Amino acid sequence: MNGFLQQDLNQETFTLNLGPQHPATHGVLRVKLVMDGEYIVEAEPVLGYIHRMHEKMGENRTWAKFLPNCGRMDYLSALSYNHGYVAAVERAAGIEVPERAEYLRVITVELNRISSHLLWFGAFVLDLGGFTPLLYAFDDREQILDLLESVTGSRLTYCYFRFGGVYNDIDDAFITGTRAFIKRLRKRMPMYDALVTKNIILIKRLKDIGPISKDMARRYGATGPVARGSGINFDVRRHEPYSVYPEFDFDIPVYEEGDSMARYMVRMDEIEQSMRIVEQALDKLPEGEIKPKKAVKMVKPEKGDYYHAVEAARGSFGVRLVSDGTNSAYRLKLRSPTYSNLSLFGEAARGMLLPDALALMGSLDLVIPEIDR
Amino acid sequence: MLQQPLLDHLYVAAFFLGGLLMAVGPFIIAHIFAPRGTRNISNKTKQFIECGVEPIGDAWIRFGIVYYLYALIFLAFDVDVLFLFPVALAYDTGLVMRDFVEIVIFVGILSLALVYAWKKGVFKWERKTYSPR
Amino acid sequence: MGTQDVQPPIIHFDSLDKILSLGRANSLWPMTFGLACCAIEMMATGASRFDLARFGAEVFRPSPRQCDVMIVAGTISKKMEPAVKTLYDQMPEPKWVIAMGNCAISGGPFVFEGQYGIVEGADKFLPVDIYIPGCPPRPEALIEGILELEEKVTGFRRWPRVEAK
Amino acid sequence: MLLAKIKEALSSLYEDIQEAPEEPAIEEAAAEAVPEAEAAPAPEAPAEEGGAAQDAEAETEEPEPAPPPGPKEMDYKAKGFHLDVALEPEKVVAAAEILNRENFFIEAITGVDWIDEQQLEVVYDFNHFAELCRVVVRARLDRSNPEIPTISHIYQGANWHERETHDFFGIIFTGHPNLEPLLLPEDADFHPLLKDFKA
Repeated sequence: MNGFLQQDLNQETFTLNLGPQHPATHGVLRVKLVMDGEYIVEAEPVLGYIHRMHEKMGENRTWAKFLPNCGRMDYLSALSYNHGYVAAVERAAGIEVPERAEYLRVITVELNRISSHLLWFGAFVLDLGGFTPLLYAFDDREQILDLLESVTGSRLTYCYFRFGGVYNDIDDAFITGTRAFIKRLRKRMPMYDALVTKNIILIKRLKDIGPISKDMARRYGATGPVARGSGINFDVRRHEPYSVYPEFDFDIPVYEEGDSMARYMVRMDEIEQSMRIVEQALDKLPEGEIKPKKAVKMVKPEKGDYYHAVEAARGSFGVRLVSDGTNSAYRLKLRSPTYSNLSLFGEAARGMLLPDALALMGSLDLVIPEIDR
Repeated sequence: MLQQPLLDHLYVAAFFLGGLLMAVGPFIIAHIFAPRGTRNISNKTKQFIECGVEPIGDAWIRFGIVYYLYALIFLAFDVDVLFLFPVALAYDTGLVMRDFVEIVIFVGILSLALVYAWKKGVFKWERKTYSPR
Repeated sequence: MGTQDVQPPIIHFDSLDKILSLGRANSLWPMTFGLACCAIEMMATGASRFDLARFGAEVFRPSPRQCDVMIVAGTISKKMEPAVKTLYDQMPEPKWVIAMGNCAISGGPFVFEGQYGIVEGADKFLPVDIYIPGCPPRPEALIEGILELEEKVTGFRRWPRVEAK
Repeated sequence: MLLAKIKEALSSLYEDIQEAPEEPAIEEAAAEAVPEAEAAPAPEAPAEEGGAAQDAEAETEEPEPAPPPGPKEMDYKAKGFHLDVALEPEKVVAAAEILNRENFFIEAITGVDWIDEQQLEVVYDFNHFAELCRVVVRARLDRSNPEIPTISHIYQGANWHERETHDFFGIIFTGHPNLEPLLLPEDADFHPLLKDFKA
C-alpha cells in the first residue's frame, strides 16, 4: 500500500485480497482492497497471474506461426484479435485482400462479438446473483459456436484468418443457419429485456453505480463499451474505417450516464447492431476468391513500424509491429483494451461498497489473459 | 393428571435432542468416515482461505458499531420468538382471551424496542466516518 | 514437500468404502478455478447444453474447503504457482486433480526455448489424476474426464463408454 | 483541422534547438480524408500559441543524415499513424501536456530494444476520440542507463503502461509513484524482452 499508513485512520482498516481464485474476477485477477468495514478505501489490481509471454513469442516466431496466439489472448472475441494482427501484417507487407474474404471476416467477427456479449451478459448477471440468465445466454451462444465451428473448425480459440484472406469458405448451410439464428435471437432479446433489464433488482444494483466520467475515461485511455457508456462516441469501425465496414450502415449506441447501467445497455444494444451488420453482409456477399492466388508463404514487410487498430468486443485492440525486414517481428506490441479499462478501477472504486465494486468490475467486462498477455 | 405436563416435557426434550443430533451429527459422521489429514505441498492447510494468497494483516480489528447494533436487534427478536414456543404449547388450555391479551402485550413491548432502534437510525446503513476524510 | 501422511478413517472396512466411493464419485464438487480459455469451456460444460449436472458435478464451489476436485483449467504461470499450491493444500481429503487442456498437461502452446513465465504442466507440483488433452478440450472431453475420474474412484464404469466407430 | 494544429503545437518543442538555421522544409499538410466531424462537439481550439510557425531546423544528434527534426507527417494508409514526433527524453512530458490539452488519450507505451545501436526506444501512441489523428511520440535512450521522466501525472492510464515497459525493458521512469513489477512476479529482477535476455 503505497504510502498508506495504518495510523492515518483512527478507524482501523483491514486488507482484503479479492484474489486470483475468485468467482467474480472471471480469471486470475487479484485486487488488493484496503477496506473500512464494507467500504473500499483503496483498490489496487495486481496483474500477472496469467502472463503468457505473447509479445516474447511474437519475436521468436515467424509472422505466420504467431497466428494461433491471436486466438488465445482474448478468447471471447478471438476473431477480432485475428483480424487486428492479420490486418497489421497486411498493412506492413502491403498484401491485398479479396472482397469476399473481407466480407467473411466481417461476418465472423460480428458473430463472435455477439457470442462475447452473450457470455458477458450471462456472467455479469451471475456476478449480481442471478444464475438463470447464464443458462439462457449460453444456450444462444452455443448456436453461434456451432455456426463458427462449421466454418473455422474450433469453438473458442479461432485461427481462421490468413494473410491476404481467410482459411475456409462458407457454404449455404452456414448462411441459412445464421439467418435462422438471427431470427431466433431477435425473438429472445425482448425476453432478456423484459426479464433482466427491466428487473427492479438489476436496476437498483446498477443505476448510478461506478460512475466513470468522460474525462476519467480519456485520462485512462478507456475505449469500447466502457467509453461509450460515458458518452464518448468512439468506435474504431466508424472512427478509423477498416476492412469493408464503411459499406454497412449501423449506429453506435452511446449512453451519457456513465454508470454500470449505461455500460450494460451499450452492450445489449450492440448485439442488435452486430446482427444488422451480419444481415447486410450476408445480403451483399460478393462471389470470388477468398485467398490470394499464390499462397502468401514468406511475408517480409520492409523495415519500420506499423500500427493497426480494430474494434474488439471490449474496445480498440491495436497491434504495433516493428519489422526489420526478416520473416519474424523485431518487436510486436499488443495494445489490449481491457488493460486500460481496468486501470481506472483503482480510482473509480474508491469509497464504494464492496458489492458495488464487483458490479463495476463486471460492467468493465474483463478477460484476464488479454490484460496480462 | 401428572402425566400430561410430564408428557409435554418429554416431547420438548425429544425435539431438543433431535435438533442437537441434527446439528452435531454431520460433524461426527464426517470425523468418523473421512480420512484424517490431507496431502499438502506447502503446508498451507491451516491457513485462512483468502483466494489462494497469504492474508495480509489481521482481521481482529475494531470495526463499525453498525454491525453490533444489527446483531443486537436480531437477538431481541430471537429471544422473543423463543418465548412464544412454550406459549403456543399452553395456548388454549386456560382462558383464551387472557392468553391472547398477554401475547399482544408481550409482543407490543418488544416491538417498542424495534421502533426505538429505528428512530436511532440503526437501519440506515450509511458509513460511520470517524476518519477526517 | 510437506506431504503429511493421510491416515485412513476411524471406521474403515471394504464394503463401507465401496458405498462411500460410489457416493463420492457421483457427487464430485469441482472448484471454480478457471485460469484461461479452458475455463470458458468448463463454464460451457456446466451450462445448459452439455450440462455437467447429469453427472453430479455441476456445483462449482468457490472455497477450496468444500470441493473434491480441482480442475486445473488453463496455464499455470510462475506467479500463480504458490496460489495453486495453497489451494491444493486447503482442500480436504479425499481430493483429486484434473489437468484440463494442454497448458495444464505440459505448458501447451506457450512452451518455447527461453520462456520465463509459465510452469510446464500441473504435474510438476500436483499429483494429477486425469489428463484431458485439447486446446481447449471440448465439453464432451471434460465430461469424459469426469467419467474417467469416477471410474478411478469407484473402480468400475457406470456410464457406457463411447466407441469410436 | 486537428492534425495541422497539433503538428504546429508540437513543432514548438523543437524551437529551442538553435543551431545553423536552414530554410524550413515546406510540407503542405497532405489532404487526408478526415471523416466528417462527429456528433460529439469537437474540442474548441485553445488560444493559438504565439511563436512563429516556421521551424528553426537544426542538426540533432541522430547519426544518419538528420531529416529536419520536427513532427513528420506519415501516410496513414501505409503506416497507421498520422504524426511521428521524435523527441529528446526530457521533452516527452511537454509533448504529453500539449496533447493532453488537445484532449488526446494515450493508447499504449511500447519499448523497443535496438541492441545493435545500443539504444532503447520508448514509443508513445496518442489518439483522439473525436477526430482520427494518431500521434506517435518516440524517444531514444541510452541502453546502459535508460531514464525517462514519467507522464503518469498527466495521463494516469500511462501508470500501468510505464510499469509494464519497466518490467520488460528495465527503463526507469523517474517520478513514477510505484515502479514495481506489474506483470512479472514481485521479486522479478530480469527484463525478458531485452534482446540479450537469457531465460
